[in-house]
Amino acid sequence: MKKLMNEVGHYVDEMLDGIVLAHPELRRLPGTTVLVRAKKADKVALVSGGGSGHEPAHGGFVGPGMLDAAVAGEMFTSPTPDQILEAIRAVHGDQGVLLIVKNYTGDVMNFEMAAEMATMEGIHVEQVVVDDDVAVQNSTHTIGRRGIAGTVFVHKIAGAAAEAGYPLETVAQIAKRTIANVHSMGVALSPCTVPASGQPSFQLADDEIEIGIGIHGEPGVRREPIRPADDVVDTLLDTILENAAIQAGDDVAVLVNGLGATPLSELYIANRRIAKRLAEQSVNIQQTRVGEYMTSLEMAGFSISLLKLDHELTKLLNAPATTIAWRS
Amino acid sequence: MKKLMNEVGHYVDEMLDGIVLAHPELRRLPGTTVLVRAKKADKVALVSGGGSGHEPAHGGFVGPGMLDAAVAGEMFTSPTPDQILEAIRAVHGDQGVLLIVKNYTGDVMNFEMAAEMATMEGIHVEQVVVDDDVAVQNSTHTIGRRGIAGTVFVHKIAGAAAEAGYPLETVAQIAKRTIANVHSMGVALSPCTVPASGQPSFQLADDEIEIGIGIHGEPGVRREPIRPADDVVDTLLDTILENAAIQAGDDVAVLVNGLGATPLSELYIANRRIAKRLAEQSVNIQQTRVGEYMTSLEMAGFSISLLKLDHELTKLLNAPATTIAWRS
Amino acid sequence: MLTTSAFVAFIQAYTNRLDELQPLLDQLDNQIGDGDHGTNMTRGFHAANERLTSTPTDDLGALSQTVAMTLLSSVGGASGPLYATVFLRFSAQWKGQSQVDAKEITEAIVQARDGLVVRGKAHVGEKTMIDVWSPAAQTLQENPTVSGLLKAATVAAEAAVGTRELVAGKGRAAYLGERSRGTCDPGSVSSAVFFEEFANVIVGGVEKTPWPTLVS
Amino acid sequence: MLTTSAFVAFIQAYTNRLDELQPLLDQLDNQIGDGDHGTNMTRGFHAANERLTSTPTDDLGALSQTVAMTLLSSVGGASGPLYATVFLRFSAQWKGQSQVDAKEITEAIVQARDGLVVRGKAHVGEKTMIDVWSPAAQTLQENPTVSGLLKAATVAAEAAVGTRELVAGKGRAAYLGERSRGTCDPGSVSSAVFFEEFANVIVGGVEKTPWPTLVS
Ligand SMILES: Nc1ncnc2c1ncn2[C@@H]1O[C@H](COP(=O)(O)OP(=O)(O)O)[C@@H](O)[C@H]1O
Ligand SMILES: Nc1ncnc2c1ncn2[C@@H]1O[C@H](COP(=O)(O)OP(=O)(O)O)[C@@H](O)[C@H]1O
Ligand SMILES: [Mg+2]
Ligand SMILES: [Mg+2]
Ligand SMILES: [Mg+2]
Ligand SMILES: [Mg+2]
Repeated sequence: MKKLMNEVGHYVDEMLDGIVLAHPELRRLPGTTVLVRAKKADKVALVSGGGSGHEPAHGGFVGPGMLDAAVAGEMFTSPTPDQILEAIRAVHGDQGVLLIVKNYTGDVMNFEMAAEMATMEGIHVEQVVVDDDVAVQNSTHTIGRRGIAGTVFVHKIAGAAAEAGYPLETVAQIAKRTIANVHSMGVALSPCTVPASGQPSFQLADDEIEIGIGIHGEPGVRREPIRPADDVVDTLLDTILENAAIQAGDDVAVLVNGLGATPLSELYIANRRIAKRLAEQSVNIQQTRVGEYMTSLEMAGFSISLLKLDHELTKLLNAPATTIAWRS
Repeated sequence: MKKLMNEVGHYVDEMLDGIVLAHPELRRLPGTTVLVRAKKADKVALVSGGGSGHEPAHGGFVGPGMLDAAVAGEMFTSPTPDQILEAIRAVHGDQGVLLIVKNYTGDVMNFEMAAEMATMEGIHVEQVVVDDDVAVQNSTHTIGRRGIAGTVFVHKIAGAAAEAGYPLETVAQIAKRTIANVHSMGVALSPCTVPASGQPSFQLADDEIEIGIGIHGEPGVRREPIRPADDVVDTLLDTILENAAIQAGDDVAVLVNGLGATPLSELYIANRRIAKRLAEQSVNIQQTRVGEYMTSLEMAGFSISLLKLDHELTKLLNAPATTIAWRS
Repeated sequence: MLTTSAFVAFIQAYTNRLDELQPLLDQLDNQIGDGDHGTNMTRGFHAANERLTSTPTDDLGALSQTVAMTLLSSVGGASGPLYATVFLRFSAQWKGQSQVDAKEITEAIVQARDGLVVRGKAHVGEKTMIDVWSPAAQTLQENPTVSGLLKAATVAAEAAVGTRELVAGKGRAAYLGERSRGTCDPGSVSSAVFFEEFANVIVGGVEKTPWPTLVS
Repeated sequence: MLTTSAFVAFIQAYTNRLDELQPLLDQLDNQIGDGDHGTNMTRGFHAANERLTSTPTDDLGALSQTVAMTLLSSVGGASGPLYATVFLRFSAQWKGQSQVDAKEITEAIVQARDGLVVRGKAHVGEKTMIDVWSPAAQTLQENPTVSGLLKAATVAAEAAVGTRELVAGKGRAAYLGERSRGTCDPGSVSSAVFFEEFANVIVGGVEKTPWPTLVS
C-alpha cells in the first residue's frame, strides 16, 4: 500500500501540523500531540483521544459544542499519559474535566494513569468508557466491548451538555446514558496498512468480507462470503437490534460510518437499506449521518451505529456544534 | 475490487434514495436522477451535475448558499439532456438558471442540448464551463482543460452570488471570474474500479504514481516513481503556480481534495507542505478545505486547487452555506 | 431499399454486435479514456432496440427519431449526443418515408456526418469518430449506390484501425496527449461497426471485421 | 549482584533483542491484535536506552524510575503502562541502592507482577503477559537465587510458548474469542525475552530462545 507521507516517524507530527495549518480555530500545544480549541471555553472541559489513523477523529471533533482537546497517539496506539495530562492541564477550568475513552486496554490504562496524575494535581477528572461495538458478545468476555464509531455521538451529546453549562457529574451521567444507548457494528471489505509496518493488517480473498472488525485493523469476529449490500447491512443491523432495546415508536439517530476507502456512494446504498429496515419496524429516524467519522486508515468497509434517543438526548444531539467534522 | 452494492444496474438509483433518506432537506424529482432542495428558493437557480462516482459531488453541494439542483449520470458518465432539463424545469423561477459544467466533451454536449431545449421552453439559461486542471497544457490542445475539484469553489461562490440576489448575468460573470482564478492538479496512487466493469481503470506498480489524472479513472499525463509527500505536493504546486498568476501578497483559498481512498491524515500531511510553500512565497491563505469534495470512487490520491481571491470572491466564499458537504 | 423492417433489423443487429464488442470497446476506452464506451453504447442501443419493438410505424423518420431520443436519454457521455445527432439527422432526412434508396441513404449519412461535426467540433485527424464518418460519407458521396455502401463499410473499418496512430485532439483521450497514440479510438471502432452492420442489412453478405484480434 | 552498570547493560541488551524480534512481535500481534507490539516495544526501549546513557547515576531506583517514565511517555498502547509499571515497582523496591542481590531482585519481580495485575486486571490463563510474569515470579520466589533466575527465564519461555493454546480473556486479542487460539501472545513473548536477557546480564551464558522458529 502506497502512502503519501514523508519520514514514517514524522507521520503523526506532520499530520497534526497540517490540521492546525488548515484550521486556525484549533491550536496544537507546543511539543505535544494535543489539539485544543484556539479559544478556551469556560465550562466543563471534554478531553478525548486515541491512536492516530482514525481521522477525522479525534481532532475533527474539537470545537464549540463538542470536545475541548483531542490527544493523538502513534498510529493505532493509545496516547501516553503525559500527553493526556498536558491536554487536561490545558483545558481544565474550575469545573472539572471529562475524559471520553474508548474501551481498549491500552486507552483505558493510559487515560486512567493520566487521570490519577491530574487528580494528584488537584484537577477534578471524571472518565467515561465507550463500549458500543456489539460484534463481540459481552457475556463471554469479562473485558467488555470495544469502543468504535458510536463514540462520536458521545462527543456530540456530552459536548452539548457541557456547553449548556451542566456540572461535571451531570455531563458524565449524560455521557454514560449515551453510551448505554448507542450500539454499533462494522464490516471490512479490505484491510488497512499501518505506515510503519507496510503490511496489510490481514488478508481477505476477493470474495470475502470480515464481519465485526474493530477500528485498528484487527481481524473481526468471523469471515464470510461477500454478498449484496442489503444482506451485509442486515447482518450488522440484526445484531445491533438484538442488543439494543429499540422498539417500534422509538426515536433513533443513525451513523453510517465509512472506514476509509469505501466511496460515499456505497455508504448511501447501505443507508437506503437501513432506513427501509427501520421504517418497517416503525422506528423513527431523527437524524442520519453518513460519511467518515471514525476511520481505520484506508480500510474499505463501514460501521452502523444506532443511538436510541430520549427527549434530552435529542435536544443535545441537535444543539449547535462547530467542528471540522461535525456541524449542526 | 469488492463493492458494497446490490444490483449493479441499481447503483445510482439506490445511492440517490440513500441520500434523500439521510437528508430530508433534499428531494429527488420522482423518476429522475435529479436532487433539488426540498425548499425552492426565489433567486437565480444553479444547476450542476455530472457522472456519478464523485460523491459528495454533486448532490452534497445542493442547499442554501450553493446549488439548487444536481443531476447525476451513470457512473462517470455525463447525465443525459432530458434529466438536466428536468432539473432546470424544477428549479427555475423568474430569474433564470445558471448551469455549471465541467469541461468534458460529454458533459458539455449534454448540458448544451439541455440548455437548447430549456431555451426553447422560454427559460433563460446561461452556462459556464469549469476548466481548472492545469495538468494538461492548454496551448497544445484545442479542447482546453478538464474541470476537476476546483469546480466546488465555483459552486460555492456562484451560489453565494445567487443567494445575494444578483441577476443571472452577474452570477455568470462571477462564476467565470472564479473559473479564471482557480487552478488544480491531481495525482493518483492507485486506480479506481467502476462497478459495472469490475476492472481497475489502470494498473500502477507498487512504486509508481500517476501524475495529472482526471476524476474518471482516466490515466494521467505521466507516470513517475513514488516519492515523499512533500515532493509530490511540490510537483503539483509548481505546475499550478506556473499557470496561476499568483503573486506574493495575494490572497488564496486552498482545497486539498481526497480522491476516495486516501486517508485524511495523508491529506493533512500534504496540506502542511502546501501551507509552508505558500507562506514562503508570501501568499496569504484565507481559507483551507481538506477532505473529500470531488472523488473518483475509491481512487487513492488527491488534488490541490488554488483559488486566487479578490475582495468580492472572498466575501462570497465566506458567505453562509448549508449543504451536506460544505458548510460555512 | 432501406425499409422500416430493415431499419429495425439494423438496430437489432448493431445491438447484438455491440453486446459482443462491449468488453473490447470498454477496454479501448479504458486505455485512453474512462473505460465506458462499450457500456454506454450497449445501454443506449438496448434501450433503442426495445423501444423500436414496442412502437411499430412505417415512417423511417419516426423510427430514427425514436432511436435518437432514446439514445439521448439513456447514453449520456460524449457518445450519447453524438449518436443521437446521427439519428436526428436521419430523421430529418427520411421524414414520412417508409423506404429510401441509396441516394437518400447517402444524403442522410452526409447530413449525419455534418451534424457530428457541428455537435463535436472535431476535425479529421483528431482521433474521434469523425475520422470514420468523414471518409465513409465521402466514399458514399462519390458512389451513392449499393456497392458504395459496401465500400464505405470497408473504408470505415480501415479508418477506425488507422486511428491507432493518431494523437487525440478532441474527447477525453486528448488529455493524454502523446500517450493516446497506439490505441484505436473506441468511438471510431463503434462507428465502423455501425457502417458494417448497416451495409450488411441493406446489401447482405458483408464480412465482419474481427475487431478483437485486429485492435487489441 | 545487579549493579547499575549491569542494569544499564540489561536495558541495552533487551533493546537489541527487541530490535531483532520486532518483526516477529508485530506479526504475532497482527494475527490476534493490531500488529504493533514490536513497534511499541522497540520505540519505548530505544528511548529508555538513550535516556539512560545520558543520565548516569549510581541509584538503581533512579535508573528504574527513568526507564519507567520514558516508557510511559513513549510507548502508549497496553504495553506502555504495563512495562512502565514493572519499572516503577523496581524503582520503589531499589530506591537509593547501587546494587541489589538475588533476594532483592526476587522481591522486585514479585512486586512488578503484582503491579501488572493491579494495572491490567488480568488473571493467569487469559493469554496476557501475566501468564509469563506469574510463573516466573513464583519460580524466583521459591528459589530466590542466581539459579532461580535462570530457572525463571526457562519457565518464562515455556509459559510464553504455552500461551499459544489459550483463548484470550484480556487485551485486544480477547475480541477474537476462539480465533485467538493458535497464536502466541506477543506481550508474553516480549516478557519471556525480558527474563532471558535479565538472567543473562546477571548470570551470563543463558541460551537464547530461537523465537522466530519457535512461534511463527
Ligand atoms: N468532440 C468529439 N467529436 C466527435 N467525437 C467525439 C468527440 N469527443 C469524443 N468523441 C467520440 O466519443 C468517444 C467516447 O465516447 P464515450 O466513451 O461513450 O463517452 P465519454 O468520453 O463521455 O466517456 C470517443 O472514442 C470519440 O470517438
Ligand atoms: N489487561 C492486560 N493485562 C496484562 N497484559 C495485557 C493486558 N492487555 C494486554 N496485555 C498485554 O499487552 C500486549 C499487547 O501490547 P501492545 O500490542 O503493545 O498494545 P496494544 O494492544 O494497545 O496495541 C498483549 O500481548 C498482552 O500481553
Ligand atoms: Mg496498539
Ligand atoms: Mg464516460
Ligand atoms: Mg468513455
Ligand atoms: Mg498491539
